[in-house]
Amino acid sequence: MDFLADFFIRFLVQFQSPTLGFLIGGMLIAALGSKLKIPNPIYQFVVFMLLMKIGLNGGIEIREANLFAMALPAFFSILIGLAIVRVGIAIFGLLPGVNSADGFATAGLFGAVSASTLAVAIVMLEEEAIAFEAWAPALYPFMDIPALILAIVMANIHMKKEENGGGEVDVNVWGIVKESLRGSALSALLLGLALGLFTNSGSVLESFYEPLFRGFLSILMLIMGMEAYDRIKELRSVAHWYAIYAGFAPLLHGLIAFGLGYIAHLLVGFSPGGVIILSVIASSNSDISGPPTLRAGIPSANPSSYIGASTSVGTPVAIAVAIPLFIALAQIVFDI
Amino acid sequence: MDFLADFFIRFLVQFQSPTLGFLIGGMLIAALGSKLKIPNPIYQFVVFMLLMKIGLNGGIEIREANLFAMALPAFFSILIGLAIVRVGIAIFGLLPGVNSADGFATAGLFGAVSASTLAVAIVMLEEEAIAFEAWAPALYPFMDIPALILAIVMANIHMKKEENGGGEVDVNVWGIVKESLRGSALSALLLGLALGLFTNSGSVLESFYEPLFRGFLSILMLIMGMEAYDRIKELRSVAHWYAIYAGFAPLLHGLIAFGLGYIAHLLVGFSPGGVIILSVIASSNSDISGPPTLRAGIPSANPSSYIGASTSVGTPVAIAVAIPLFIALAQIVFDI
Amino acid sequence: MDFLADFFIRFLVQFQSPTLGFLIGGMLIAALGSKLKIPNPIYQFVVFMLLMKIGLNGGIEIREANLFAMALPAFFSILIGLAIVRVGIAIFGLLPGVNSADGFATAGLFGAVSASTLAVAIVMLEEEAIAFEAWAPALYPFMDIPALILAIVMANIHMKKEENGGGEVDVNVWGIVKESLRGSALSALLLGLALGLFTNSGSVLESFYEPLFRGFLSILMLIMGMEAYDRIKELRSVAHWYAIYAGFAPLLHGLIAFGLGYIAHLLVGFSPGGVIILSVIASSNSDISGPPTLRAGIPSANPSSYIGASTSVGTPVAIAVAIPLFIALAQIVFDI
Amino acid sequence: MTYHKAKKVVIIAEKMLSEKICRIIDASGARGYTVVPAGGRGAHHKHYTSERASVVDDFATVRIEVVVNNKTTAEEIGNQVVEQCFDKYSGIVYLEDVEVLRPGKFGGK
Amino acid sequence: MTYHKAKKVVIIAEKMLSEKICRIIDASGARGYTVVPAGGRGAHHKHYTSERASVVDDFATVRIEVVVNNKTTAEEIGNQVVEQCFDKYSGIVYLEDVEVLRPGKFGGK
Amino acid sequence: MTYHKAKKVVIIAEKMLSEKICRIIDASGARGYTVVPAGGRGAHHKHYTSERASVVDDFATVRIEVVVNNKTTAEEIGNQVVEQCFDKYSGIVYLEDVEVLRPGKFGGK
Ligand SMILES: Nc1ncnc2c1ncn2[C@@H]1O[C@H](COP(=O)(O)O)[C@@H](O)[C@H]1O
Ligand SMILES: Nc1ncnc2c1ncn2[C@@H]1O[C@H](COP(=O)(O)O)[C@@H](O)[C@H]1O
Ligand SMILES: Nc1ncnc2c1ncn2[C@@H]1O[C@H](COP(=O)(O)O)[C@@H](O)[C@H]1O
Ligand code: NA
Ligand code: NA
Ligand code: NA
Repeated sequence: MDFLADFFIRFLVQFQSPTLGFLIGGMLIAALGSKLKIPNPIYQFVVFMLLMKIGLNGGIEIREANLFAMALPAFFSILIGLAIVRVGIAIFGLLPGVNSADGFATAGLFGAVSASTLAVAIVMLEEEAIAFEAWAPALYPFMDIPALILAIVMANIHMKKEENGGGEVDVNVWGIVKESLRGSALSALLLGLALGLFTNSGSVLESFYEPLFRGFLSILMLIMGMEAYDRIKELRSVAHWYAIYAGFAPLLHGLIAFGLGYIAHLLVGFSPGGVIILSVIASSNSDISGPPTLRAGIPSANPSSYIGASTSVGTPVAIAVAIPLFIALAQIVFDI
Repeated sequence: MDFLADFFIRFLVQFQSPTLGFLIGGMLIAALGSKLKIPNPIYQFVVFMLLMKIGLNGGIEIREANLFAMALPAFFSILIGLAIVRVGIAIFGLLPGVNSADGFATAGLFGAVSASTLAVAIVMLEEEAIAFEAWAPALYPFMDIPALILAIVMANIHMKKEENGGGEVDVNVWGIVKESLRGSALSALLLGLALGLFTNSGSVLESFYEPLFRGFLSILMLIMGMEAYDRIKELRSVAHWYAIYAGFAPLLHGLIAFGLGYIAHLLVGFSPGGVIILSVIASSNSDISGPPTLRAGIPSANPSSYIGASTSVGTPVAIAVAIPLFIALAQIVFDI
Repeated sequence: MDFLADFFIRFLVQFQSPTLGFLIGGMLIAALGSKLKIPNPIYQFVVFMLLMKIGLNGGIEIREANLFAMALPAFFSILIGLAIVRVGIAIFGLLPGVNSADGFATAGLFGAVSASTLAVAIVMLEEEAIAFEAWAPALYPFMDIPALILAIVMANIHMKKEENGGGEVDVNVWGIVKESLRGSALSALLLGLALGLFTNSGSVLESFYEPLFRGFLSILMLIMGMEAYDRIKELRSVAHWYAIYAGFAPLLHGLIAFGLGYIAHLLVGFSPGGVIILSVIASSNSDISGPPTLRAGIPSANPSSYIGASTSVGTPVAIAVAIPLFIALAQIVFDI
Repeated sequence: MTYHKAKKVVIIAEKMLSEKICRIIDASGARGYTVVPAGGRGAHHKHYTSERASVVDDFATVRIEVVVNNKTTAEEIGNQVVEQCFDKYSGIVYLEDVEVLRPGKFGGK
Repeated sequence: MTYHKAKKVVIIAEKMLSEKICRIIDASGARGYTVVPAGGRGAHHKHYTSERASVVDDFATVRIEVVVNNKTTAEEIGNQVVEQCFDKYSGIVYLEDVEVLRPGKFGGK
Repeated sequence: MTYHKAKKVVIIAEKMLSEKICRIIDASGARGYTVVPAGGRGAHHKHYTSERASVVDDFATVRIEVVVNNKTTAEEIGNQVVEQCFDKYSGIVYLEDVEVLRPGKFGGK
């Protein structure tokens, strides 16, 4: 009982966080019909700034890191990404009225990773003064890419089977990897990592990317909030199952990752903060690079179903529920 | 005599303010035909940043404020907004060669409030270290909305009378209120207020919105200066009365507000800084949300007349003359 | 030998500079096909911010400067600009397979000045703690404008001769001067200078333009890197001579300027930092205002040849080779 | 594949009217429309394109095009837009002949 | 100067298809094309114009126009685009008659 | 309401020419024009759309359209633009038949 009370207090406190405030504020003003809009070029720049900062930070600190410690969490990330997709496809297969292509795409999107959710988690951990491995955000592609590949491959095998009773399926796996890595979000993250690793970028990080990080995140949250509300209309036009899935999947996925992260904690000393990052990565669903990759890979899927579910339900739940939840859980489990 | 000398010295000193410098610089380079342009997305973002900062700041400080003290100034704001419109319409009614719809719209625009002028006043007061009530910028909508409503209602009654000798006029007053509140400027201000009030947004304010405030204001001034010059051509194509009105109205309106503000000072202890803010709000004329609201509400009015008058004459006068004037006046009247 | 060893060490160290890192990173991700893009409005704003900062800084410090000391370096700048163009035209005249109009335009572009290269030089000098005259960046137009004028005038004389065996050529010289000064880069620089000189802009410089300078420069470098790679395709479609010229001209031009700068050092005490700035200005080639001016002035020249050579080869060489080279040279020559 | 005759309606209007115009199009039975931000000059005054900072963004113009598979629907859209919007606000409408594949995609009432 | 009959092909499609469509156009022998970012609504869902922050930028649409000097090339471009792109993705194609000066500039196979 | 035959001129040109072209249009007696920022590829080189950072913004292209109520004015605009602008700079011009309501709005000399 004490656990639950404790948990709820920690949980509620985080609702005063400005980050969540901007998210909810964005939904609210969209719902009230406000004409406020953040221009698209600003949005693209904000995303770049956030990922460049995360990358630079990681790159600089990785220099001193023991990268062997990364092996197990990276392996677990791949596992989680694949598991989420398999489980998701299985779930959608059981649901009535769900177009199979849409199910594959939605499962893929929830297996993939959201850069904005990751950014929020980093800020929240800093606020709570919970340390994490500098390379933890670099687990992102290890979960993201396998999930997208698996979803697209399985969707194509399925389509082929329906069309001509099976036979050769050739999916360009390397093409998907390349397209993922070339997407604007992963590109910025990896470029930042490389620059952090190979150049003396500490000063530009400290004087520019670092101080602007939280502010730009607040703007990103406002945009995500407005989009979440705007997409609800689209979500309504498709089966309700997507919304229901999007509501509980982030928690389920995060819990799976929390479990595996705990094992990594025991085996290789993966830090509590790292476990939280891993859980948040798992509970997040891709908002920037995932959708175009899936649109290209599973063209028969209706974007309204997977983007609606992800933007309107999945991301708000991941940010507003999953992050505080896994922080609170870690605080209790690891007694920090 | 001493008063005047004192006044002129204070007045001239403020011309060295970088804020005015950027405004005048903008006019100058536009006049010289420079191809420098600040992209529209940047402009929209700058306006958002300024109003979000003013809102957050107000929201955070309002928590401790005695909101009862706001009642009288708020009431006076409504009064001033309505008075400006009535007086403006009366003036334009007397002038020859002024299209009546244009007169209604111009009076409405000058009754409404400019977010950029307000931002300049806040910076100027900070520079002069003159304190004001945290809620003073929140007087904005109390003057803005009634002024717009009155101008649109009176215009529509007038048009109907001309068309069919009077009869029922139905103006959607609630529609105008909604449209005003939904405009990008008021939305940002009110969202900021709410976030300041309900979330722990102090840190993001201090680390992001606050330090960027003055810089973004300098950019906004540059844009306003360039626009002021560009619109002069449009202004030339309409009756000169608009320019003449726009030249003296800011001072007249500010003086009315200064008088009422002084009464509020005596009755409920409204601070000298608050009186200045009230005067500046009154002397300003709406540049962001007012024009579209008036365009929708008084479609027969020619935007060139009211926007030309406001952007090319009214706003520069409000910023470059009215603000230093009312600061100097307050310094003498309140002996600060 | 010691000189060379010393030189190479200094030279290599600068490759760890984040500024160069972002430039090379930009080329790399473009080469890898990344979809990351910095939106155009952000690019335009970044350029504005950098030049406004350089201008404000110069303007503020020029107040105390002895402007007579500027006379000789300014005169040398004009000389260098003219010499670069004459030499360039002579070189292209000797090369086979080079369209004459293209040769004139390329020579003009390399005589003109790049604002971004100048910004990098300023940051590098600050990093190395090498002082320079506050007015040194203001040498920019003294080299830029004469170079553009000479190239356009000579091109037009040449065209006329080919067409009708000579005769009157009338080139609107004053028109070219005006167009150059009105370009977005020079406008921002000169506006900044004026504001720095005539207003109390120290606080807005310190609180906004100054702290964002290095960060925005990193973003500009990323963009320049991506563009450099993208334009290589265009460069390939024209004669190889442009690329070869663009590879060695920055060093040659910088050396000429270094020599004249050294003379100014001896005669009027021009500082070592100032000599470096002069050399970098000479080795740079115009990327923002030069191309449109040349496009208008020499319409028969193919932009692919001169822009390709400048963006893909000239600018990277100027930034990544010439700047470290002239810093290292100055450190040895002036023993600083 | 064969091409079928169809009609295109182009409407150039102030941005603030775009919602109303889209409603008229939807009501006509057209299956879609395409919107492009534009600038320009007309009888009344100059509109800037959306690239340049303009204090009053809502006064920029948009260019809306709709392809429908019959003349009547096209003319009806044009009439409605002129009647409902262009008595008071600036804008122009014109029709053009086009040829489309898959005419089923371009329904009209 | 005299004006010559020519054909214009207009293609409105999701941004992510634009590279593929440009390849089809290049292959057809056309000498150029013009691309404008657009928004709109079609059978499937609404696309925002590129002005407003949209989390998924690639789903915005583009309007591509190509002028060619003969009907066959125009029809061929339209056919190819529909076959290769529009079975799975959203978009429309239509042709129009235009008149051009200097027809040599608008080659077709 | 009845529709009247009219002509549309479309000009695609480098941005730096747009002022000159607008002056030609104004001089022709046309009552307005509409400008849209564009990208594209032509005989000479590729132009980016205005969305992507491009070091040389002036080389982006614009698409200008003008509707006038008679063929002669349209042809005259086309001729003038080709003569005065397109000998040295890139660009294309074409005419189209359109139908307009309220032909008075589309004056020509
Ligand atoms: N003759 C025309 N040709 C093309 N576009 C026009 C024409 N007249 C007006 N427009 C467009 O319609 C908008 C409003 O025109 P107006 O109602 O005449 O002010 C202008 O900003 C132009 O973009
Ligand atoms: N009838 C139409 N008229 C004009 N544009 C259309 C039409 N139908 C579709 N579009 C455009 O084509 C895009 C994709 O349409 P769809 O394939 O129907 O989803 C839409 O976003 C519109 O921009
Ligand atoms: N055949 C064409 N169809 C459509 N647009 C074209 C065509 N040719 C050229 N353009 C446009 O005109 C611009 C300049 O073309 P050019 O003069 O051929 O370099 C290009 O960037 C395109 O936007
Ligand atoms: Na996930
Ligand atoms: Na007012
Ligand atoms: Na140079």
